[in-house]
Amino acid sequence: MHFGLTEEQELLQQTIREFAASELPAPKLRALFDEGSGHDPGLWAKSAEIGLAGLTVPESYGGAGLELLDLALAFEVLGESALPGPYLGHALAALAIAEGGSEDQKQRWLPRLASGEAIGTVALAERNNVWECADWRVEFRDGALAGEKEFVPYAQLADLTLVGTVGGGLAVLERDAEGSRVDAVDGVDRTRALGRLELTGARAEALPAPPGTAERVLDAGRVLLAADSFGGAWKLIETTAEYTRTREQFGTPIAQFQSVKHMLADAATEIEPARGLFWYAAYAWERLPEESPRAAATAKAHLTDRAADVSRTCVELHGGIGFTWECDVQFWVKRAMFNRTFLGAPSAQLERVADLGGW
Amino acid sequence: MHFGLTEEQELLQQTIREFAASELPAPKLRALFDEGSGHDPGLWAKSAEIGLAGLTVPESYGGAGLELLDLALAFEVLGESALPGPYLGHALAALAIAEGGSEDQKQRWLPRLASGEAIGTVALAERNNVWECADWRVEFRDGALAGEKEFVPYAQLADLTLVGTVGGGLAVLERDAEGSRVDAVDGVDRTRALGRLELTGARAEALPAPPGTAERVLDAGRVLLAADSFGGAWKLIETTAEYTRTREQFGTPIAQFQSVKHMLADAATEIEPARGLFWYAAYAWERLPEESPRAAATAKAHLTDRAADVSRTCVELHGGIGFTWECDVQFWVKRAMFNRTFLGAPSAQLERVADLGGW
Amino acid sequence: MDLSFGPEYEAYRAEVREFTAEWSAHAPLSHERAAEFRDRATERGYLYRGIPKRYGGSEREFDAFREAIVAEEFDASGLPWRLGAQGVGMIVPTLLEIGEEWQREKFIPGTLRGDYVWCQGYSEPGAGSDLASLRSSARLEGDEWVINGHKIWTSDAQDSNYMFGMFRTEPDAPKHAGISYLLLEVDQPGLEIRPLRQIDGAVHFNEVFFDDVRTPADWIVGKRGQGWQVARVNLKYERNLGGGSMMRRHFNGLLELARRSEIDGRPAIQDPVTRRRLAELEGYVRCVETTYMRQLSATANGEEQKVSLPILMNKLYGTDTREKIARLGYDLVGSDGLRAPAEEDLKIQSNTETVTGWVDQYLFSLAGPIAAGSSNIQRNIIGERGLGLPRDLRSPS
Amino acid sequence: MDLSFGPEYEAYRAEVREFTAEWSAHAPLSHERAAEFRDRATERGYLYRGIPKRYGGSEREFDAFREAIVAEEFDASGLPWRLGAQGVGMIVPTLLEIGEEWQREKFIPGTLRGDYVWCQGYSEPGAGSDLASLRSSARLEGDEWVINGHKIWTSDAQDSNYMFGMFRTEPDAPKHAGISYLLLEVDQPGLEIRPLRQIDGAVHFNEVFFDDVRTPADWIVGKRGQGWQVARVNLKYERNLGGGSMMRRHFNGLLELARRSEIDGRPAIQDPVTRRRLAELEGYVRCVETTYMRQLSATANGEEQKVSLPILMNKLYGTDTREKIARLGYDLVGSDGLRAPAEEDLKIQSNTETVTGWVDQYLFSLAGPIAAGSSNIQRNIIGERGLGLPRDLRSPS
Repeated sequence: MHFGLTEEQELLQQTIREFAASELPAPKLRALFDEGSGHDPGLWAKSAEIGLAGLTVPESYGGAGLELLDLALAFEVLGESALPGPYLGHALAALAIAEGGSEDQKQRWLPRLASGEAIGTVALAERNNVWECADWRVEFRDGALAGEKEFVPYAQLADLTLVGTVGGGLAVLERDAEGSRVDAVDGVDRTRALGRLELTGARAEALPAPPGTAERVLDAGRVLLAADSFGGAWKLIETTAEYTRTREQFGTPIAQFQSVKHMLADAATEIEPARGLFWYAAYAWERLPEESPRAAATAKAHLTDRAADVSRTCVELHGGIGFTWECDVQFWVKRAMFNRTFLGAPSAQLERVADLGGW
Repeated sequence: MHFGLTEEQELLQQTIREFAASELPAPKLRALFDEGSGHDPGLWAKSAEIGLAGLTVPESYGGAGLELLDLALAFEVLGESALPGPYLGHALAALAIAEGGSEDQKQRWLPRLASGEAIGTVALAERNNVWECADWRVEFRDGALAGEKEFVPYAQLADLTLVGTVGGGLAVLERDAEGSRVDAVDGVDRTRALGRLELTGARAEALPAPPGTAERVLDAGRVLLAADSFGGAWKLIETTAEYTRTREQFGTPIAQFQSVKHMLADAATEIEPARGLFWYAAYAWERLPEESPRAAATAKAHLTDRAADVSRTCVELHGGIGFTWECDVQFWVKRAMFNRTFLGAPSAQLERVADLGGW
Repeated sequence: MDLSFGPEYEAYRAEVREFTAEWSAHAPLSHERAAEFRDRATERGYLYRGIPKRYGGSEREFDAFREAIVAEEFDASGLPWRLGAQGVGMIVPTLLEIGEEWQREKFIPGTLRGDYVWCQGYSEPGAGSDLASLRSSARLEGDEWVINGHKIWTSDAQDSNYMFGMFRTEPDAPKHAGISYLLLEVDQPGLEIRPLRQIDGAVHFNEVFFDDVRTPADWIVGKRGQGWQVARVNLKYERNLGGGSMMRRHFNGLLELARRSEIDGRPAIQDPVTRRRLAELEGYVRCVETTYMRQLSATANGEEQKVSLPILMNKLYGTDTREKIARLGYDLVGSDGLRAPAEEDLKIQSNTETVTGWVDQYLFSLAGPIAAGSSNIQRNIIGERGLGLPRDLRSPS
Repeated sequence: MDLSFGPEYEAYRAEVREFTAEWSAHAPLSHERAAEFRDRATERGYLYRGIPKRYGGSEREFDAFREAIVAEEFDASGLPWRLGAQGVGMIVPTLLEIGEEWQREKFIPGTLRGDYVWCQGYSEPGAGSDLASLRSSARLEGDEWVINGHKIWTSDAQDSNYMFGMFRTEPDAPKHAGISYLLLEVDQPGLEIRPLRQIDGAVHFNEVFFDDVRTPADWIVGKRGQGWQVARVNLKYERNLGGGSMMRRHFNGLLELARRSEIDGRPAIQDPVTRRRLAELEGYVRCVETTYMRQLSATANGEEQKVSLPILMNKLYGTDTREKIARLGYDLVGSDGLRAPAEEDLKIQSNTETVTGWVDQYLFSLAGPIAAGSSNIQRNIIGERGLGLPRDLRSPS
């Protein structure tokens, strides 16, 4: 029994942490954020070089052959670093093809995804807060897609998009396919771009995925968002602790004011004990499939909600400067908003926790 | 326009405050609490002498002819003082007869209720959290009552009990009527006794009350509980503020620790601005009847919930001693529990607020 | 207790309503017509009741209800009667209370007419909650103050003619005793305004930099070194009654949102958890409303001391309630919470009409516990002035 | 990561389970049989693994998983294996770590067998959070300590043979340096025990009064004036792993309550607001469980430093989660929340079977933020030791 990280996993996190520190110094992150595309091709290419694009792709297809837990640990650090880029959609597309693609599809896409040469994404959401497969309304008939998908990460950039279709199917749509149109969405989180996808007979190819594949993609995504939220929240707590140690008012660092200290202690206590939630959910996704949907929903609801709360506390403790565009705190405030909403808000996830618990 | 108290109202409160201070010194309250009957005949008689038993009874029937707001202001002070006795059920019985009794019933009962010679109560609750008139199941047929009532204040003591019956009727049951049986309930709040009433053909007399009378009795009760909660919570805040000014730890009064100060400030800020809720609900009961049910539900839900929260904070700020039976804080903790539950928990009241708001 | 205004006030309300109806017919008013509207309103005694006629006011007997009626009706009409909060709201009453006669004559009439716009120079990057630690300085050179330093959170700076502010004039005096309260012209060399972008993308505030900025020696309110006391007078006006009707309007916007949003295919207002949260909020909003009524009533009856405690709580309570509204609103917009506030949302503060307006409200509500006296400072004030608790342990500075 | 225990441990679990099944067949065990049961369990290495055989332990190699398996299985069996927390849980490890050899030999074997029951003398009415301000004193007279003073919150005092506690022996030394750690016999003249009734009516604690109570000079643990350091060693054992399975059991009790309670005529577990609150709690309970797993795993792997932060949070987090469970439970009992806890509820702590058991839990949960290091003290510890924040401003005492 081992409920902790291996040395390899700690090394993986360390590698990404160092990558982010060297390749994404604060002014560069700031510039990317202000520019607003949520993407830097050079950064993406370099991150692919250290393996970030293909962590879970099987080694036989050119990936690192790791598990969802490793990917989640990577996302924890992406959250810490607020790394802009198409990591989430890309990872889910790669998981979907590895889990549900034909041999031909795997050979065609996985090596290119693993190397980062191709960028993948997933088109899951539809209007009226639809995220669950059972509610998808996009039609896939005679090899053609019809309908609309909302909030597709990096829709304009992706070389392939896995489109969720009626009945929980997934279809591979290639970039610039005729009958598909992408409109950019002005997203609140500028580290992750979004687009709207309109499908009017676009050619696509179904994944011969076993039943439940789309659900597993959603579950994996929820685990990754939980991990990202954990990393982001913890980073904010550390940043804010440091700020309160140095910011002086009334002749003393504000951390010496007990109410400030207690707000930070409470924030930390909301987050730290939730680390095991995403660990467990990631582990369950690989090893305890019957527990996986509920563990993923629990981790997603709990961690993204707590992270949003903590982000508010951290703005407050920064005082006026925390409310400004120029303060870096906003990156994590807005990532927390994204994480909380994307793939279904806590309210919906909690209802699933109740349902799946047989309550 | 005047949304404040008159001099007469302030004097009324002052009178009751002084009465409680002189007639119910701390050791006596403690003794009554430990003894557990929730009643002291001498105290009741003296409180009737200053008019507490008949505040809203019309002057023509020997009462003070005041309004529900005055009664609520009295209950605020009863809450402050944790005064044990049958005030709540008695006041509601008197209101019910004044609002819905026949002339004969009024003449028979109101003067005796106003003088305190007779004690009245109301039997409203039934099993499974029933409080609303629409859900009452006690049958009244051919002058006889059949069924069970729960949580009847001072059921054993009351000379008359107004029993809520199917369809929202009210029937006057006299003490020790054949076919009625009272079992004492061991209540958590020892300042207010409760009993269970079993009715197997007990003779009673209906009030020829206009439709809606029973609802108005419930609404009035909710206003009074809100007022009692306000008084109790505010008393606890003041007591606790005083305690933190004198209790020393680490060489200083604990009130100097910012987290202690902020907990008290937050508690006070949850309570003080809610004063107008019970004022308004009491005013509406008399003058704006169409707004009254919702205003009463809002005041009941909000104030009894906030008072329960505040009572927890005040125990915490007292430290270990606050957790003991010997610490007076428990009187208000338990009154807050009573107030929150009696006449329907906040959850049920909030649902009514939504319904009555047309949401 | 009597919540009706009575025939006299109802008649007054009808008269005011007739007046606003006439002017509303011509809306929107040009800058000039707006000034004329305010002039007419002042002539009739609707505006500036507490201000002597010689300064441009209507000089009427104190009547909190007439004031409240005018505010309600004018607000409902949408007519441009509220001038900048800094001018009419802060500097005018301050000058009336402690200004020199010539200062009143020079500054008040133009401010009331809307010709003079004011901004405020209080906060500095290093002096937020601890405002008295401010370092922007003014030194007297001949018959002029020469000002250097850096202010922040200055709203309306670009549109302002004048600034009032606190500057350190006695560098050797203790912290609070070294500050003077100065007035100055905004449009002059050495004064640079830099817009400050908020977390939601909107620009309502500025930083102001002073590099040998000048103002006449007698443009000082109060005496040298008494700036802190003057500002306290002034802040009294900033933290005035938190209008109850404003909170109700926000809450009504939330109810509308709950009616038009869907959860699981039915209106969100039918969702049990949403209903519960709304009903809890109804309690808080009603507390704000009734507390406002208590304060209005006490003010009208000259019994303000009876509401001194709730007045201390207005800011904290309002902030918390607004945050609850904003957070529920953000939840109700569902997936649209992924969107950025639109341009139009940033112009109107608290746009309740659009989904992205609620995203903006969520972000904007982050300022609540920070701006105009942080929530933690409010808690100290409530604990100390309201509950009689001792001051915090302080470092020996 | 690997959450399976593997064949070796599963076999061990099977063996333990067989053992408990045998003994459970004879349950409930008499006092004597219970002692025999523990002796047999110790012989097999199930109990007291970390304690040398010469003191009555089983002296096995450190194996956190075997310990956890035994605890889980023994708990599930309901057999009487857990002796008083003060004895086996606190004084035994303390004596092992810093006691004299003769003290270990004299006290440990009897304590492990259940013959010696211990109580703790730490808190005083004037020394709660600020424990080091305690004033109960001991002065050396010849070869005896003479003890005077007053302790509070002493559980099991009536049933105890011995007390360990902190007493001021160096009145002139600074606060923390004037305390010694003494052992003493409970049954002696001058020592008076007064039961302390809790807010819920139960009696689990006592006050203990000392009037020239005596204990031998060498019944001291550590040196004179080092009592504070000894107690810190000791408290380390008090605040050990907060078992995750315990929280899950409480939560399961709440779920059962939600299944059998009704709201609007249907099971409360179908009520949307209740479901939402339960699902939120599921998250908190799972955090407790997984944090426990992290700590167990790290302990087993000798990597405790990796979990030092969550260990600081166990008390606060557990308190808050228990309070959430108790409050929801209290809401679910509805009108029965008007009832007092019954006698049976007061005997069993946290009775989840009866409605009044939940009333008691609500009241008992009031102690959470107070007992064993108040929540505010926990927050200071988390902020200072966990997040590296500076110490509070303190009065110059």
